[in-house]
Amino acid sequence: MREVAYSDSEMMIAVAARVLKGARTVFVGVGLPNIACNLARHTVAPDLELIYESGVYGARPERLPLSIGDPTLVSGAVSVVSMADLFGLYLQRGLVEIALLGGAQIDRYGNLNTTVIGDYSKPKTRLPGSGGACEIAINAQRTFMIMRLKRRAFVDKLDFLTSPGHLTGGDSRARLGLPGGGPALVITDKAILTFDNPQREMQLSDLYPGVQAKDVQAEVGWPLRLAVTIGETAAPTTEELRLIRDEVDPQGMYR
Amino acid sequence: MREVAYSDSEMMIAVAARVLKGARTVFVGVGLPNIACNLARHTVAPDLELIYESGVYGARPERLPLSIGDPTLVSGAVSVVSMADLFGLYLQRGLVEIALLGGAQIDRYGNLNTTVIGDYSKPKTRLPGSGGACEIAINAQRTFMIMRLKRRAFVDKLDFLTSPGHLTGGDSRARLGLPGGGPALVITDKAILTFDNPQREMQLSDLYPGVQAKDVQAEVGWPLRLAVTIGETAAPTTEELRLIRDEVDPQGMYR
Amino acid sequence: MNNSAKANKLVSMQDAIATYVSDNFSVAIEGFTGFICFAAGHEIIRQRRRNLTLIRMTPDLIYDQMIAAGTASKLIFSYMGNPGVGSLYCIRRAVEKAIPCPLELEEYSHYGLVGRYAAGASRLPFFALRSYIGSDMLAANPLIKLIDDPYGTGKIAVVPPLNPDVAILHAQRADAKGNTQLWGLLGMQKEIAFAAKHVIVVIEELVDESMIRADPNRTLIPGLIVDAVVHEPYGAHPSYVQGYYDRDNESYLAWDKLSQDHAAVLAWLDEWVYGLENHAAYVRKHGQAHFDKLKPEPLLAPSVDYGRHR
Amino acid sequence: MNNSAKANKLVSMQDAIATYVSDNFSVAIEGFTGFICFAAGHEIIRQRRRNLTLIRMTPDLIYDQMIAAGTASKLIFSYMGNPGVGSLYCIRRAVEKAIPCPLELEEYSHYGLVGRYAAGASRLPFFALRSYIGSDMLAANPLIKLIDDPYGTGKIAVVPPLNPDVAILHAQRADAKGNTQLWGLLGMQKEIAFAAKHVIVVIEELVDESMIRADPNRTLIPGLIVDAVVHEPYGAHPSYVQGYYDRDNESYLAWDKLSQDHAAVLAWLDEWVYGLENHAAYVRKHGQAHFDKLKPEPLLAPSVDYGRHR
Repeated sequence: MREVAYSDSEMMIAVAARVLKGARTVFVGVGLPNIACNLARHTVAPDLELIYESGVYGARPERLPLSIGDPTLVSGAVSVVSMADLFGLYLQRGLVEIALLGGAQIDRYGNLNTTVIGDYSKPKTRLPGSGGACEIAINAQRTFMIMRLKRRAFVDKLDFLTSPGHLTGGDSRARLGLPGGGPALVITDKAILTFDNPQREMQLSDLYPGVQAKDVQAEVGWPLRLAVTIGETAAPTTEELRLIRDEVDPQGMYR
Repeated sequence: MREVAYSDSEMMIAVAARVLKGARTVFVGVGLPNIACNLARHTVAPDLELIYESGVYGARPERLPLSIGDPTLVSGAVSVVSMADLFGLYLQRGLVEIALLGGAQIDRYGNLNTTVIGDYSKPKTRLPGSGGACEIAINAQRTFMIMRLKRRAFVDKLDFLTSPGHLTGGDSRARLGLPGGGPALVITDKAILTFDNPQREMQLSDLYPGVQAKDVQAEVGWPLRLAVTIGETAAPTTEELRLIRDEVDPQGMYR
Repeated sequence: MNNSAKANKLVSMQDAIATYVSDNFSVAIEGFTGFICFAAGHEIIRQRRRNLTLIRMTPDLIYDQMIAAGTASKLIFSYMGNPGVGSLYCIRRAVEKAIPCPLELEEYSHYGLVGRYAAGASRLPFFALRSYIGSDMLAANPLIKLIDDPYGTGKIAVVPPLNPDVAILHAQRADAKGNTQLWGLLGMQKEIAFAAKHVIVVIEELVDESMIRADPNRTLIPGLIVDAVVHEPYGAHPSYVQGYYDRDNESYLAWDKLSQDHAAVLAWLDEWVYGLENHAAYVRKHGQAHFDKLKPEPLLAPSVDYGRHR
Repeated sequence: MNNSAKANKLVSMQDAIATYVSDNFSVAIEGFTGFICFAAGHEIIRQRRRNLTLIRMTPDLIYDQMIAAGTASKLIFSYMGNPGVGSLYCIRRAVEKAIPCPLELEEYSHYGLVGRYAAGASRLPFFALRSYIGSDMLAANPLIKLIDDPYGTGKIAVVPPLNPDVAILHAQRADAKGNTQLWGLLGMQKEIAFAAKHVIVVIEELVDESMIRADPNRTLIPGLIVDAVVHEPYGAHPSYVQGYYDRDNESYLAWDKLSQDHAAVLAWLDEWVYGLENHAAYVRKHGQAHFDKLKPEPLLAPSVDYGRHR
């Protein structure tokens, strides 16, 4: 049914943009999430303002930023503040509606590891660490994860829990008093996963065109729960593809 | 011995300026202290920078400020910051060498009352309250008080302790962990009082020309301790008077 | 913050107060010595609000007037004086003699009240500061507490967060979305704006969004947290707005005399508040020449180059 | 802060490092993604300092280079990546394989490390933040603690103050006293400057004090806390300075490849650090044309009027 050829990345960008529908603020990193947010501003969320942990509120970058501290995010922004104020007054205050996060490992409750593979004190691979992710995961009203499905990433047990998701499931997050709502979605290259069940456990919710549930399960390191009804995500529209290719990522850096 | 006539206020201004010798930073209110600081910049403390609780560092006012929040303190200042930063980064950080304070009542240990006369819950007179005085008294490296000698002001017991001086004397201030050094001087209209004894109790240290110790005692509500040797403060010099009258307070607002 | 996404939040002062300030609310009209929105205070008096909790570090003349008018039952503050002049007699009458009604006081030092705003602004359970130890203020206000430093350096004072129902802030300029720029004394305006449940911004000049985006470091309050924008020139008179008009010191000195008599205050309110429809009428009654005298000579900051990084 | 009163603090980078950076010191070269003073880092390598504790939220290429050169035994950080590119291979070699020497890590989240700076900057015993609860970071770093809110809302995380021996900060402009103005990403520069025992400011442009006083709201760091001012144009290359030059992304991408091999790194250090006398030689070796390409088109902020209030 693919009328126009598109890449996995384009599908992820289109999906990530759609789920921002009506959002007012999004906390965003560089790369694919940044493109998705800009696409959303052109489509489903015209009032969306981008917030970066570097201190930028309401960026209007004239190019795709090279990093979250790129000076193009400053020029033309609504407000640029110290990081203390960004984390305190925007994030911790609860003004971030949606935060986009990723990680090297994720578990069934949406907890993330960006710190180490192996033992913390003698790591096999030293990863970048938290950056702002730990407090973003705790304070944002909702978090959406964007991660490609890989068995080494969707693991039964994290090597290190950097950023809290639904912790051990159920109301364990609320019991610890974490102010934000926690993980709501995982946008992958094959399917959309949600946490809409009392256990707050990741479940297969929507499959992309041409993908089977077993293709997803094959890349997940635990028996993946299925939603009551599993939908099919629509392929990128020609308008979405045009916007991605002509407007938000004309150089194709993230395709 | 008065060669040139001068007022009590001019004497207080001259004395307050002299004791700022070599100082780098002073935390200052309006009125007489402000004039003294500006005189000191012309004489004994050319590098002196004025700090105001309103958020101003390094003011160069073009007129005598009407209040500590006067816009003339902003125009031409080195830095103007939020009050959170002024109190946190300058005062609490310990960057204020000398703070000038006053009050409705002072006791023998340099504790100050600016809150109420009478009972706190049913005050006879409701005074302005602390403003920044409580934290200034706690954090400044040294505090100098500027107050006219009056029996109702120099009291045996405060109606309310707003701003801590040497508390109950001796090492009581250090034992509570207050970071600043506390009261060092009281500059009055008749004499200079200090706290240079192990009890940190106010003592008569220097008499102004023509003043006797008994004139001072008459305005103090407890038996005033005397320093081992009592000096005589020199009258304002002709140069000090010229600067006060022509440069720092040409309109004579505080004479 | 239900209005945060509205592109045009411009309303009249009358509408802003009618919508966002109700009886029994906690209200902070802030700005240290300058940027004090008298126009908002007068409209609250005019709309006869009652039982307000008024919050301001330095109550200044505006709260003296509002308390004399009977709008408030409680005052949260840190310094109660007519700055550079003397006493606030209306507030003292309320405290000392319950005229026109009793007034409960809740009192802090400046840094303590700034800290309450800062904790409220960042959803923290408390703000720690080196103050109060050794002072009777600890006993006078049980909301101020001492805790042990978990790293073993001893006791430290803390104050709880403060989140007023509404904050009203005056500034030089904003766009119609409420993105607000302010220069001069930054005071506590940022903290109280983020702490409040609703924010009304009152401005001297309405500018295009592009003007705001041309100097993002100058934006103190984002439209995201602003509910209403009121374009009210001279709205901070007789206090001042940096670069726009100076303090009308005659008014401050006159109030010092007039406010010593409650009847005189009521007559003043009749003439200058109840007797006028709105702030524009107040400006007309003073006459433009009155404000022209308060205008400082220009002193322009040099520009800075943000660069088109593309 | 013994130098605070000196009217002229201008010194060469060589003298600044020789005077204020000693073996075993804790050193923070800060600036988030931009304003990273590579010139100072290179001079520290050139002067062969050893056993430093390096502090930076994002170690970036400069600490990768300094750690490969063997200057450091400990790193305090919150995100260890080549921003927008990938890994920092030299630091990973030190952590995973002790090449060229072992490196102790002390790790925070961004807000946690900002909070350590903020507590250090304001002489507070701790900084409270809503982070860490539920994370393994609490167990990995015993300096992060949980305390009970004295107002009864539950647990909150705290971090202790951090006061480095020296902070090195790059900015657009300062006067000879060290009064420093900076625009663009304000990051954590204010907090680390007030937290440090000594401060070296490195600037693109030296300006007269009158230029600073013409826009006091833009002054982030007062000369009061600055010990040395180094006028070093392009001193933040290959990172960027808002409005002055863009990031030299080719250098970031090239480092990603080159740094995967320790011998190649040593050769690079020989050519670009040890082999050059100072940063001026580094600029000459690149050639002016290289920097001209990085210059953005101008985008000037509108002026504001402070007014001559007299």
